[in-house]
Amino acid sequence: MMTSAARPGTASTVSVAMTGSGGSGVMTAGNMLLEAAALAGCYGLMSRTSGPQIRGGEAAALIRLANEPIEGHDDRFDLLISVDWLNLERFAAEIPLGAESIAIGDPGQGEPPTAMLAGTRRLALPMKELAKKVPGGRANMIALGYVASLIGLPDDAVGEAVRRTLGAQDDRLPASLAGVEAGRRAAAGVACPHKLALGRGRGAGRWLITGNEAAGYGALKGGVRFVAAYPITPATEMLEWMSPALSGVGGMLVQAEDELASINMAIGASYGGTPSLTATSGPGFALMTESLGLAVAAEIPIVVVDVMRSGPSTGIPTKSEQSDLNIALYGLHGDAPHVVVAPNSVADCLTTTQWAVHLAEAMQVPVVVLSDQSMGQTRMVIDPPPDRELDGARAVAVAGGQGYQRYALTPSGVSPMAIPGTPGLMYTADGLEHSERGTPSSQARDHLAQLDKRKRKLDAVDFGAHWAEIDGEGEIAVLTWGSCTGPVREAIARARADGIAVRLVSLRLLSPAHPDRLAVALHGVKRVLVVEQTHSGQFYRYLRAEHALDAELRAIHLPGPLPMRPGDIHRQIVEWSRP
Amino acid sequence: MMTSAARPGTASTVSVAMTGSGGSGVMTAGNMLLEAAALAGCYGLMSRTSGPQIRGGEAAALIRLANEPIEGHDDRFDLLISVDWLNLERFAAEIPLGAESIAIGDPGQGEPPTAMLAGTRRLALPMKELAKKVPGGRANMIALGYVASLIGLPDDAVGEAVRRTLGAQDDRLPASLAGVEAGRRAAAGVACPHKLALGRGRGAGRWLITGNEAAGYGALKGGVRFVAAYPITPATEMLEWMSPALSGVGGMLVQAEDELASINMAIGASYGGTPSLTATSGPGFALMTESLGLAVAAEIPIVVVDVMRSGPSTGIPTKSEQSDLNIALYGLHGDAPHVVVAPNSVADCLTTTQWAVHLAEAMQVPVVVLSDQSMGQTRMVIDPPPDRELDGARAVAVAGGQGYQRYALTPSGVSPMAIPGTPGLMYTADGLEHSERGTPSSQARDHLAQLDKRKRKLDAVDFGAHWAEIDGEGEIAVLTWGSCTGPVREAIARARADGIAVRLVSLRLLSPAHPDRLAVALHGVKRVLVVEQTHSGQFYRYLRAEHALDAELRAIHLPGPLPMRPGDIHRQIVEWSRP
Amino acid sequence: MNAPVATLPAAKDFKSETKPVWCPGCGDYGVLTSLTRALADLGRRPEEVAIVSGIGCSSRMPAYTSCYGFHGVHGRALAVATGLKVSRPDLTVIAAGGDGDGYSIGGNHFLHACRRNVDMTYIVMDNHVYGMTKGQSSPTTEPDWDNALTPGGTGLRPFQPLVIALASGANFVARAFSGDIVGTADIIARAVRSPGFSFIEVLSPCVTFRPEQREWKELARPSPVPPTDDPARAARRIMTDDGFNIGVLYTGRREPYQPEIGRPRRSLQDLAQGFAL
Amino acid sequence: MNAPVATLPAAKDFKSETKPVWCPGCGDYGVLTSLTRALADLGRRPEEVAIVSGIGCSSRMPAYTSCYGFHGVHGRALAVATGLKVSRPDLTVIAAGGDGDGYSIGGNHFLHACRRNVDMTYIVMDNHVYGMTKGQSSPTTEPDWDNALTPGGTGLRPFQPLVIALASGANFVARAFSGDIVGTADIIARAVRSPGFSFIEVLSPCVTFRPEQREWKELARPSPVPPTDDPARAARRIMTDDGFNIGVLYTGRREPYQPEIGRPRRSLQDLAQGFAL
Ligand SMILES: Cc1ncc(C[n+]2csc(CCOP(=O)(O)OP(=O)(O)O)c2C)c(N)n1
Ligand SMILES: Cc1ncc(C[n+]2csc(CCOP(=O)(O)OP(=O)(O)O)c2C)c(N)n1
Ligand code: SF4
Ligand code: SF4
Ligand SMILES: [Mg+2]
Ligand SMILES: [Mg+2]
Repeated sequence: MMTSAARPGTASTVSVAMTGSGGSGVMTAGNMLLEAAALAGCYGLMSRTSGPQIRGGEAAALIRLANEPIEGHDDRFDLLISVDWLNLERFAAEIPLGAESIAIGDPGQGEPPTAMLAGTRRLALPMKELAKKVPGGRANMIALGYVASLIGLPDDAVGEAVRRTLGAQDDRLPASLAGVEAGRRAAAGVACPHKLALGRGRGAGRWLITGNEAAGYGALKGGVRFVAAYPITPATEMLEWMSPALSGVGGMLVQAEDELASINMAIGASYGGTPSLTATSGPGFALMTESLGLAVAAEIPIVVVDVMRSGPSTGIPTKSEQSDLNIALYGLHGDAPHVVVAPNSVADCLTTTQWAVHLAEAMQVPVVVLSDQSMGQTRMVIDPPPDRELDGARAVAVAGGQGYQRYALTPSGVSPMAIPGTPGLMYTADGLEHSERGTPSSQARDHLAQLDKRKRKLDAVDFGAHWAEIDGEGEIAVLTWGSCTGPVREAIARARADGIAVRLVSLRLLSPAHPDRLAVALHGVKRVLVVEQTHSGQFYRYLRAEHALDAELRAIHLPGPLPMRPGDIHRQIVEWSRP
Repeated sequence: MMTSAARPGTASTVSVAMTGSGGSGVMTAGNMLLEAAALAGCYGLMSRTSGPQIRGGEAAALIRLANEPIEGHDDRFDLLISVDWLNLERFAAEIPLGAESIAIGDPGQGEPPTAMLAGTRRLALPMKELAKKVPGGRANMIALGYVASLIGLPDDAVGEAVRRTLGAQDDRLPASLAGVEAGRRAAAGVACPHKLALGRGRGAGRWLITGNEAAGYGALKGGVRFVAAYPITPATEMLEWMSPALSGVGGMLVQAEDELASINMAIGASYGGTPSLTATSGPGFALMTESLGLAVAAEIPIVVVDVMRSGPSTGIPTKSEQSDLNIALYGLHGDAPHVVVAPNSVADCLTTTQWAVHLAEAMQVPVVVLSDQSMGQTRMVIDPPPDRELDGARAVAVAGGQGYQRYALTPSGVSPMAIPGTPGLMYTADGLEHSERGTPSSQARDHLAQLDKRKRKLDAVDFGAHWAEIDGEGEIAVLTWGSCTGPVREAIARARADGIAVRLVSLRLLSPAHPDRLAVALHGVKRVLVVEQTHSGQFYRYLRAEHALDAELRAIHLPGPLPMRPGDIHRQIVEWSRP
Repeated sequence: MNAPVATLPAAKDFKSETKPVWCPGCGDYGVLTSLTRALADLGRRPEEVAIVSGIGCSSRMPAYTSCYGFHGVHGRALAVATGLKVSRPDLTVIAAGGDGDGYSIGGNHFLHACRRNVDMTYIVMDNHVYGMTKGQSSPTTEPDWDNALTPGGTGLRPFQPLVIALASGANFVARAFSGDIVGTADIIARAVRSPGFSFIEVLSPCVTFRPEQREWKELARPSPVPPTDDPARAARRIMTDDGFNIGVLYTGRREPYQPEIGRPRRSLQDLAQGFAL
Repeated sequence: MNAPVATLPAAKDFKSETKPVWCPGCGDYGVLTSLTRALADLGRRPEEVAIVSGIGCSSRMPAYTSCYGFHGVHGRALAVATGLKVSRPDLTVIAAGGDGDGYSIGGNHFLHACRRNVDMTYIVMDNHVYGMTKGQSSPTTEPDWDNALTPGGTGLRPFQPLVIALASGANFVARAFSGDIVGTADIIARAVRSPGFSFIEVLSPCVTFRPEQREWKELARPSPVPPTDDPARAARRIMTDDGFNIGVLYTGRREPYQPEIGRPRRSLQDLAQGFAL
């Protein structure tokens, strides 16, 4: 989607962390900063983090801005501004700082965490005091104005962002604008090397969107009109976005009593002819695997979005990881061929989820979409993905004719599906092994024929160019998937800037594996660096199991909760590129 | 366990199928035939098969007898005796016949299935008529007497088997014995090439046991005193055997409302200090994976026996397959290291389940035992496995001392576990990521430390010699697991009889993988034949993912419901041994 | 009544050619016959009806009818049926299964289906046993019923399906007996006609594992009182009768749950506006 | 009463040093205090008590006590507690959690725990919302409560926990209010003392997502009548009150389920005899 020239890593970019205790309003301020930059023609993203408290604990808005598209966080934060220092050290690992970093604190708000701030340049900004001077003023707006000014955001963009966020009629608007202005004045004359080169255009036509919203929208574009789900972090917002949207487009969302119900409701609706979806995260996904197997055996199209979080078990619900790869690929009992795809950016959550619906409907198979917390909950400025014609096209059996066989052994493996209500085609969908007609059978020949058929469906279809993102040349390749693709792209851009030729291969289609295609994609490659966010190297093992990789392999596999950093990958590429 | 000299395949062996409609008593007759052979010093086994009817449909007892230990069915049946021909053709694939086979039918009981019997030698035996001449006589006893006589079983052994089965006081005893006698007389003078060479000894000291019973007994030997379970074919008999046995030894079995409850009850009991187990099959196992992850994260020892059946989904509940390998290895969300082991014979169900309890307790980890329908439900004559000292030894924290840390980072990864009731060691077991103390934590360092610890437990332990069965030398090896080991052993014995050197490697320890050990076991091997009972080659992929195999690989992977036949494996070995 | 009566399918047209796997004498045969009669009486066509089930002997029902059928996994019939019905309100949706499927593994969906009150009918063939897995205690089994898994019985109080259905909000509650073909057909027809979630507990003997249930035919008799629309009264009656009063016991007036499926009001482009800067 | 009183732990000894993650003002603080008081009043020692929970704000309870705790997965607390109690009848086992954990995903275990009647206590902190996941409808939420996931409300009839508990066989049924520390402590103590399965529905406001529940303190008042041992009467009372009568509402006399853990009667060798030829 991005041209090589526009790769991040070479672009001007600034990373800002705004922190404070709950209620200090750093999230609001952060959102305004992001939106202001977007209005000024920049790209950017914001993720949120907070302490264990359900409400009211320490919180941080982690923002990165750039004048070219970016897809993940940088190695370090340039600016840290803390409305107060409450428990800031809990974020030490999430907010890496360096000698270039500037840490801004309110001298009246307690002791700063010295270890974390060691080596940074320190600025004092009496935010509380300055706020007091503005009627109704709040420290977060002072911080916003100060930071915006330091990094060089235009006044009008910041004002516009504040107005948009609060609404023109909001009582707090004058005080907020005045607070921003006061912050800006306080920044006057403060030297700051971290200036944001402004973007081209003014952001019009771009979107501010999370991966969860993008996935929800992609699902609707794919034709989903029924969703059943049970809330779970970090998938809930996808459902919350979809619920009103679905009723707007003539569909519906049903809140189920649990995940066992939600997937079976989706299966029921799909059996009835309506493209259906459910979304969940690891623990809920685990509860769905029995019924995913039913969808495989009974050949019911359905999409399950797993917005992954750190595992195992309840793990760290608010943090990202790619460690549901194993269960998504191999977590069904019996031989149960199904499809697993993964978006590799916030924007791609849209296209890949739409594609997933298409694949499910076309092959009458369950499709798992592996998104994750870091894509799902990051709000990002993106160029809207191009419209794609990927509407689900289910092979539907038409009335008339005799002896309808629901599970007929066709060359493609796909058999036309009768939709209830159609005269003359009545059949029973079955998770027991069955004959072509659908009658339960324990005969070896029926079992083999249906196992072959269900596999054939996946072998016979052309998954098209969307199966992977392949970019660049060179004897070194980085092979990755999902949200790791963002930092990998950035690392590759840096390596290229160093003069190292590196190829990117990011797999969107994880199952069925396409070893031949991957072999072509890696043609001429001597060294493959595998990058994934798991502890045990799940992707690496999957690659070995399913593909013939004769290049030299190295793997970076790190668990959550910290994001993959482009610098770590870059370092490995550079090291490996030495002859 | 067996010495090379005693390998089957060279032994005198006879296979008999006894078939008839429900109520015809072929299962009873089959059991008597097996027991008679056992009493005569032979080894043998019997499996059962029946049509879709819950009761009263066609049924077949599939028996194999030999004067050396055997562990699976032969390529063909030597004798087929049908009390009536009802739907016999449904068993055509399960009862392969050849030119040497003799098919015995009752001329008065309808039309025989000609296609299935083509090429066999046919004998007519008016079982119904002969039975009528015996007061209270039944056709199945005529069949028993006839077959026993044809294959040369001693009269007294048959009589003893009948008496044991019915009990000396049973009213039906005289008629049964008379029926057997009438059958025997009818066989007088009938030539039969399929004679059973009698075994050494009279069977005293041997056991007649199913894999389900053996696994249940092994669990008790391992120390299991709590079982919670929900019925499912083909695991139910294991539970039914254990229920009274447990209350005999001071434990208990609780029937749960579903599998979600059963595994959590077992986890609760184990948390309380009692070694615990649940048993299920594919669909139930799928429902347990979320809570298996809890046992991983909270470090609760527990054993789950999955008696596999043909999948996916409800599949073929009464038929065997090894296709739950994937879900057992990789079916948990997040990075969730756990142990997977598999018995490789009916007798080994005992030892390996006992071992599983030991491993679970020693490492405070869930252990999955992959048995299957063919081991679980086959009744077999075995030499009792030697007693092993494998009692579960849980590292238990002792009272006294300060600042108990449940999840302390020990070198072995195993941390002493406090048992409720112990003063001063109170802690909360948690499936959320946690600190050493057990307090929930979303810190990267705690996550990494605990992920490392949970992996270290499995890396650090010595799994001992039971990890695999390795036998023989040669440049060809057959690498297999579970119930496929029986037919593989037999195929190898035949190949050796042909003069081909073949090595057997049957893995009992599937996870964690031990690539180094396998490399040693395969040292010098040039060609590896992988044998498994799945459609997709799950074991083959697992081997590639987890091990560095540089030998040439071929795979036989066939789904259920038919058993793996030694002949198919033998043929492949022979073909491959040609230079 | 203007439709040409001659074209309406008869009861036999609702039976498929698939031979049931049930044991000779199993109560479920009677339920199948009653169901096909009811559908004929209701004037439905097989293609307008979907029968959804889980796993168990009784859950084999769908394939024995000529309707659309769904034979899913153990315990989840009501969830499948709910998804189907709310997305396809034009269909007549009937869930069917056993006491193990519905009250043990499926108990949560039973609770929430009653509460949700989707317009469908749930028929449970209760034989107080797990038939398919060869005879273990189900939630409705007597506490002292001896069997291999729980020798001497579970010792547990039997689950009271009708009381729970009432307490959790089912809008139509009835008890039927499989041996009473005509009566059961009538109850099924009324259940299907009744808006919202209709629950029918059918006493359906398992002659193989509970042969003593053959006696049920002596015990079952029509309820002496007409249905009530007062749940408390219905509950009292059910709790005090001996479990063999047959008939419709409760009919409520709750509105069924049916999310509106309107014509699309918003275009996808329109939704995308929400993301635009 | 001969034990040296001085050595018995006080309420504060049942609190751990872990700081709750709960929002300031959350009702669950009150429940924690009542629970620790009750345990002190009961004369238990922390090591004799195990608190078992699922997932949710309320399910964080175990670690805030100094007892043995088990924080399991969402919805399965009662199953864990059951396994623990039947295998360790010497322990005092208390399951605790929220309305989502207990009545939605955990509904089936709730039904069967009531029926099974194991001697333990189940405390549900009902706030009519999924707090932990930031405000969606739970089974007890009012049908018209607007929220992001079900805009305008679910339209579903609220689940009636006390009625279901009664109907499925709980032996002790009570309603408490988190703001009433002493009263709730008393109810918990009585529940623990009562043999069999004791169920306490605690109204415990979620001040963050349901701030209007702060008003509950005006509405909650002691039940005007003493507990009954007649389930039908208890059910009628519960169905007709306004949901704010606080107190023990029902105490039954069912025998708890506790499989005997006798001294081993059979040796393993003895069992193996069954396999011998
Ligand atoms: C998840 C799962 N657990 C267990 C089973 C095994 N199973 C099949 S049917 C059944 C019980 C059936 O009982 P019921 O619903 O009363 O039906 P019946 O056979 O008595 O008509 C069980 C436990 C299964 N198929 N799936
Ligand atoms: C299997 C699974 N599904 C969903 C979730 C997400 N989840 C966590 S807590 C919760 C609801 C909690 O509600 P409640 O039990 O009422 O507790 P409260 O937070 O209100 O005290 C949900 C849905 C989960 N952790 N696991
Ligand atoms: S086992 Fe029982 S329920 Fe199943 S078919 Fe036979 S009689 Fe009917
Ligand atoms: S969100 Fe609600 S239930 Fe959770 S801690 Fe806050 S107030 Fe309590
Ligand atoms: Mg039943
Ligand atoms: Mg709640």
